[in-house]
Amino acid sequence: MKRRSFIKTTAVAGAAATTAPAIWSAAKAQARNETLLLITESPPNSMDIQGVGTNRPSYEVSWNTYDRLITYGVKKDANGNDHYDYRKLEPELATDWNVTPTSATFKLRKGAKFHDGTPITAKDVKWSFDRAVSVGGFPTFQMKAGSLEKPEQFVAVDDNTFRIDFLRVDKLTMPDIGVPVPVIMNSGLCKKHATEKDPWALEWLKNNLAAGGAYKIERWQPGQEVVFMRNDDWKNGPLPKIKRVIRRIIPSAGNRRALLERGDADISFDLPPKDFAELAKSPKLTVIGTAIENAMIYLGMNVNQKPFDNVKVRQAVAWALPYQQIMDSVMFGRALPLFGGADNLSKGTYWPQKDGYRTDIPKAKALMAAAGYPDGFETTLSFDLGMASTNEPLTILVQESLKQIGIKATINKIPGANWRGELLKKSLPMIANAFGGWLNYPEYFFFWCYHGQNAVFNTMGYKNPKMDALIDKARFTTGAEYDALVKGFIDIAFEEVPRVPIFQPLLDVAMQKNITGYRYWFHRQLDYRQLVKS
Amino acid sequence: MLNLLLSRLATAIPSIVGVVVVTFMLTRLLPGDPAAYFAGLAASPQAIAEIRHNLGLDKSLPEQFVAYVGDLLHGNLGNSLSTGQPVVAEIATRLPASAELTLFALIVAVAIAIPLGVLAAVKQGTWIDHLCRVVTTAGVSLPVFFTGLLFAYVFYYLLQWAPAPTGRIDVFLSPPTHITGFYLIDSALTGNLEAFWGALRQLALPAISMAIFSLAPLARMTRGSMLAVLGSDFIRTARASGLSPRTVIFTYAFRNAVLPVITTLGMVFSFLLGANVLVETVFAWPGIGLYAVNALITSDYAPVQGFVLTMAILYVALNLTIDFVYGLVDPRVRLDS
Amino acid sequence: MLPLLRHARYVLSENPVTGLAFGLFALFLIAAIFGPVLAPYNPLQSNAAMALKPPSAAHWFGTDQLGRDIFSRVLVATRLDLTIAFASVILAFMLGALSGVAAGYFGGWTDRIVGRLADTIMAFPLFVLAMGIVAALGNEVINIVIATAIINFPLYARVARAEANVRRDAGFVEAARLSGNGETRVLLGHVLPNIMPIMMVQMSLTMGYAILNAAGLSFIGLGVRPPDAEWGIMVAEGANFIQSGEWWIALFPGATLMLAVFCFNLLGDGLRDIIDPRMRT
Amino acid sequence: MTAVPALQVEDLSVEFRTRSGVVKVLEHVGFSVDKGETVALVGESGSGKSVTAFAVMGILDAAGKVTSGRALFGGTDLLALGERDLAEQRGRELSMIFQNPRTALNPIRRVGRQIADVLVRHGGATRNDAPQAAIEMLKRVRIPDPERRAEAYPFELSGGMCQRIMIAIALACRPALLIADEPTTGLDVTTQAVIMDLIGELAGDSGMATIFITHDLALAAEYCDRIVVMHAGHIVEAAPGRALFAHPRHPYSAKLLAATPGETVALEDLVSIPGGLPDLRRSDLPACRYSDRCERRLDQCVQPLPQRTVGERHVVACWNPL
Repeated sequence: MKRRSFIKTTAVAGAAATTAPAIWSAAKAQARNETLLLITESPPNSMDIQGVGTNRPSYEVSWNTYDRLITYGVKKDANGNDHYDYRKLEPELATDWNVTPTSATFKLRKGAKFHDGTPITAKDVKWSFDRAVSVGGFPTFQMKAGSLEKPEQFVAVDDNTFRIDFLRVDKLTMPDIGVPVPVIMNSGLCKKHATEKDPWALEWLKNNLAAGGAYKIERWQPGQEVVFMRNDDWKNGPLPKIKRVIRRIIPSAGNRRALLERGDADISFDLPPKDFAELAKSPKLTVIGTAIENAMIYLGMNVNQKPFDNVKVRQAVAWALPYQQIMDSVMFGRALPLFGGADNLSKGTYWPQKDGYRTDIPKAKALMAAAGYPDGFETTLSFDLGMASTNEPLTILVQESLKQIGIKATINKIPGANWRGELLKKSLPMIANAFGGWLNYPEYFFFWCYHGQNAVFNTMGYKNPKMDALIDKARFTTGAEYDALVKGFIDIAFEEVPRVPIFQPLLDVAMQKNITGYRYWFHRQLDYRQLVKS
Repeated sequence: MLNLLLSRLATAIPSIVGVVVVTFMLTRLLPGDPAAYFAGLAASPQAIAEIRHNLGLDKSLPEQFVAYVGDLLHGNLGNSLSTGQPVVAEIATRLPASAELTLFALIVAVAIAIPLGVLAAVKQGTWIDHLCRVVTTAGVSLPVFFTGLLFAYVFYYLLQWAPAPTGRIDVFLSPPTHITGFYLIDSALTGNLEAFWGALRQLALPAISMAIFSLAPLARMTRGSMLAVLGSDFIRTARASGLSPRTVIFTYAFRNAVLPVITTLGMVFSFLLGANVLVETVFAWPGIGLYAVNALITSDYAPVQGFVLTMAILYVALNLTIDFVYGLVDPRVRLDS
Repeated sequence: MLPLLRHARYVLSENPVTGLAFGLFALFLIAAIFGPVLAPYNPLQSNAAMALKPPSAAHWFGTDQLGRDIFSRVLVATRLDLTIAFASVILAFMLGALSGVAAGYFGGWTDRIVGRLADTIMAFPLFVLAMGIVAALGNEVINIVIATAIINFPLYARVARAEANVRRDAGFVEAARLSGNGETRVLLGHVLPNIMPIMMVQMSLTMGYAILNAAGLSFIGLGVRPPDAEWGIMVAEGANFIQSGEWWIALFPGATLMLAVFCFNLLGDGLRDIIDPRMRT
Repeated sequence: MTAVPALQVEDLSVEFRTRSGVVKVLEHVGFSVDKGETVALVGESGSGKSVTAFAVMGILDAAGKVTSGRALFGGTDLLALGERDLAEQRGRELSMIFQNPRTALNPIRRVGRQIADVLVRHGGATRNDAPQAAIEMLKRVRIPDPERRAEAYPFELSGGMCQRIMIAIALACRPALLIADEPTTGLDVTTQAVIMDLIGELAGDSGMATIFITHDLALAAEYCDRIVVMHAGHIVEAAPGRALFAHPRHPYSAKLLAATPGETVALEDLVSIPGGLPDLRRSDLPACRYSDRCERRLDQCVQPLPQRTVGERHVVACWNPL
């Protein structure tokens, strides 16, 4: 560059110090209109939802780039916002299906193609389902939750027909086909990259798509951003309105808020409750909060350790928690209370629901005395460092409150990876934690969290044969009998309180006013396909 | 010169060996169980054991170490489990981001600190000297994470002078054609003014936060060595020969005084790399500092090891460069070796 | 002693800034010792009704998310922050001075091992190494102290080594050796005391860095346990509130942190001027 | 000899402000140097010889301050000149060479360029022909192979060679006055003689006045026309060399001479002068700063010192001269 022209251009740049120079604005504005900028805290680590160690942001990538056979319908929630409908299954790759007590037969959409132009056939579907039940780990577990367990169950009848043979009658089988796990992969492409050691091409699919979904990936900078481009040949649903989506990582919550408020970013999930509470009042932004189905923030106690093996101690703790203060000071109202009901009896077959506990220190003290701990005891209260923004103030309030009944709790922050390990060991005496299940059925939640099979989510190590029997039975029954079973295990959970429910979190999302069409999904990731930017 | 380079390289090798051992031990001490973490929430103990086996975590520590060193010699730093990418590739893509930020901060710091130090030395004992001392000491007393937050709030949120803290370049601009990985250089080389301007704007706040932090050691070293040189015999000679104050201070004093400052640069650089971690977090800067923090929090061994190793090599390379530059400026070193 | 005092007076009169630093230091010391007594509120007591109130006559620095008085928390945090810094500096001194003196005095293998150790530590970006150590040893305050001490160790070791090396053959050391003292005795009884002044200067110079380091670690969530008040973690807590306008939560602890580090840095300079004017830069 | 003073110093007093108080380094110092004349300033270390030279050159440390006096040079008072005007004089009209020639040269600049810097500065040469002029200067100070030496750095040259470079720098612009501050310290004996001869020869060529600062009386006697003896910031005696050697009048001068047994023994080696220099920080310094050490002290020695002319250009400051 010649010196003179350089001086000239720097002068131009200098003059435009606060705003972008006009000559660039037009192109930029054009790009902005067709682009959705999503800002978030954590990056995806894989393109393959069935891979080992795939994290939650990767589910979003998978959800928007791959097709599934069927998907869920939509309804309006109490606030008039779109909400997926877990009772209504709708076509995606399959145009229609026929379910008998022994099998389900799916007709595949004609003309549907993968991103590389290969037609999608039943062979691909079978290969994909085989993969999901064979790779082990999380995807296989999730398939099993719907009694989808063996490759022999999946049959490619002809190019356009696919059949699933049932192992047993399970009401979760059909819903389970609509969850993010059983994606349809381009089997021809995958096989090219499979090796003897890696027959399911796990290595390759981690970094590459073999998909046919609504979006393609234009650029992926691990840890930084993913740029999605609309697949204009997509046939398995209405063509999305948004042409390009940038999913950018912004680690600081404060910066995320600032970006939204300044109008620089379009949409974000990851803000502290207080920011959502305030942004909801702002005329510039839309904030939608949806109660997360089948989810709760709770205080868990290790029932296999003294003194929490004593049910009276657990009840004392349940009566001593500063519920309302947590709702106000920690959640700023962005949650639904799970306390202060009329009594500790189930009010119906929905979950989660309010129990009868509320803050009542004298009652808690009496229970402590009755349990033989009139002077209290010392313990530790742990939480995951990754959830510090809510759990830190929450545990501080709990600590302060428990002190009133003589329990001296030391707060222990555990970094993410160690947290998982500690949960597996089931040795922490008291934890503050969250759990949410994809499928909105009480017995699904209880199966993971209260059942004596002692899954990792049963963080309290709770075992009660009576409860196990009720849960097991409820999984495969319907009608009045089912209602009674659900009521039964909820009542036990409330009475025994191995975990004290505190509140049901909201899935909050803040977006610019010109963004519409947001839909709540059980997987709590953003579905780009319905969004509109005007 | 070559001999000097080789002998420096030789002394650096034991340090690198030390680093490899320390890093290995440090990461194996981390209390987390990566196998449990990556097996997913619903994993059975068998599944976890299998993953542990695949990761080689069930072997004895010496065996793991041997395996690790073997991989290293093949240029394999392993895969990051949390981003799913080979560590070598990730570090390669992220290093330019950190290097650009750190070097830019260093240049800003040098551009401010050296004149400041010279001024303070020339005006020794005056209010300028005291002011310089107070300002640089205040700078090094600022926690970088605090400065960064404050800057982002004031200059982006309140005043809107700075762009959104979203990384290296405005989201709606595409990065310049990859040549060196340094956006400023690449965009300048390709004549992509839009990207150059965008990258420069993004760079300003984090770089200044870091530069403020590193003013003090540079300014002080400059002042100190300037004072020492100004009091030396040859400056007296130069003054006695009637050379103009300009010539005395710049041609005679400064060129000599800058030698110890060059040595200080190494220390300041390592100082800046530490500050990098915090600044990258605040400004969403996609560099290796941020990468290392995230890896550390998820007990992701491979990136942590790779990061530290890269740092050690970088440090050695930097010291070599410093020796080299020193030699260029100082004929005594150049001609002696 | 008298000439030193006269010299000190001269240095202070020449450099009023150092006097100011001494004053500030006294204030911090008072806050560290009497903080809990002086605090107008219980620093741990939450008060939902008073949450997120801006600075006022009742709450000079405002209140935080849980309604705790920030002034009281900042005041009480002084003790923890200074304790971490002091403890780590003293630990670094003990590790560094002993091994450095031994290295400089004995030379040979001792020197090589200590030198190698120091080089290895210096090859890391220090803050990242500190993060690694805290993560590896466990998320506790004591480990912040250890980590900070380890990363400061090479500085002490190098200074001590150089000083001991110079003094190895000094007259008084030779005299002590000739009067029948063992090497260890000469080292501890004669060489070590002689390098104390310069080590004192080193300690005051690294105090500021030790505070910053500890605050940086707790800023990213390592070390200090809630509900304990500590400046770094308070800035981290406040960081989420800056963009929503509650600037006081991060500002006051951050400013106090800065002031403390500033004070120690000035103090270190001043002390160096008093003890060893030659080192002044 | 026509006595036209090239430099006339009158009533020069200098103070140093230090961390431990104000030091009166020079008090009422006065002497003169004629054109073409070589005058030696002689005294123990710390007697104020170099400070006198620095004060005249205007290159005292920041801590030093001239409190009184004049230094008349070609009609101008050097002490009254501003820094800019003084800088014009230095190197062109008055030059100085120092002891320890190796440290007195810029270690990272080629010696040829250091000479050229001075030439260019004072208009002795243009930037283009300065390198050649520098080589000419090297030839004048008899450096063998000057083209190659011009490209050398000081550390590559011997001490004697460096002093020749210093001389070349000092004489580059043919100054009227040269101050040589112990130019032979740190050089071996044969080199000393060569350097002294060189200075004398070059001075003689151009009729330059020379002030030769030394603690070596024998050397002073050999090369200088007159000798000025300094003690603790005072001039105690000034006389032509021959006269001083024949008949020193000040007790201190006498002691000095007596303590100079051979030609090569320096004053530092001598312990025969009792006592040391007084602490110049004292507020109760006696009028005669030698009186504490003096065997001939009288009661009147506390009164301000007389300047007694005792011979042709021979002055002594003593109440009780020999």
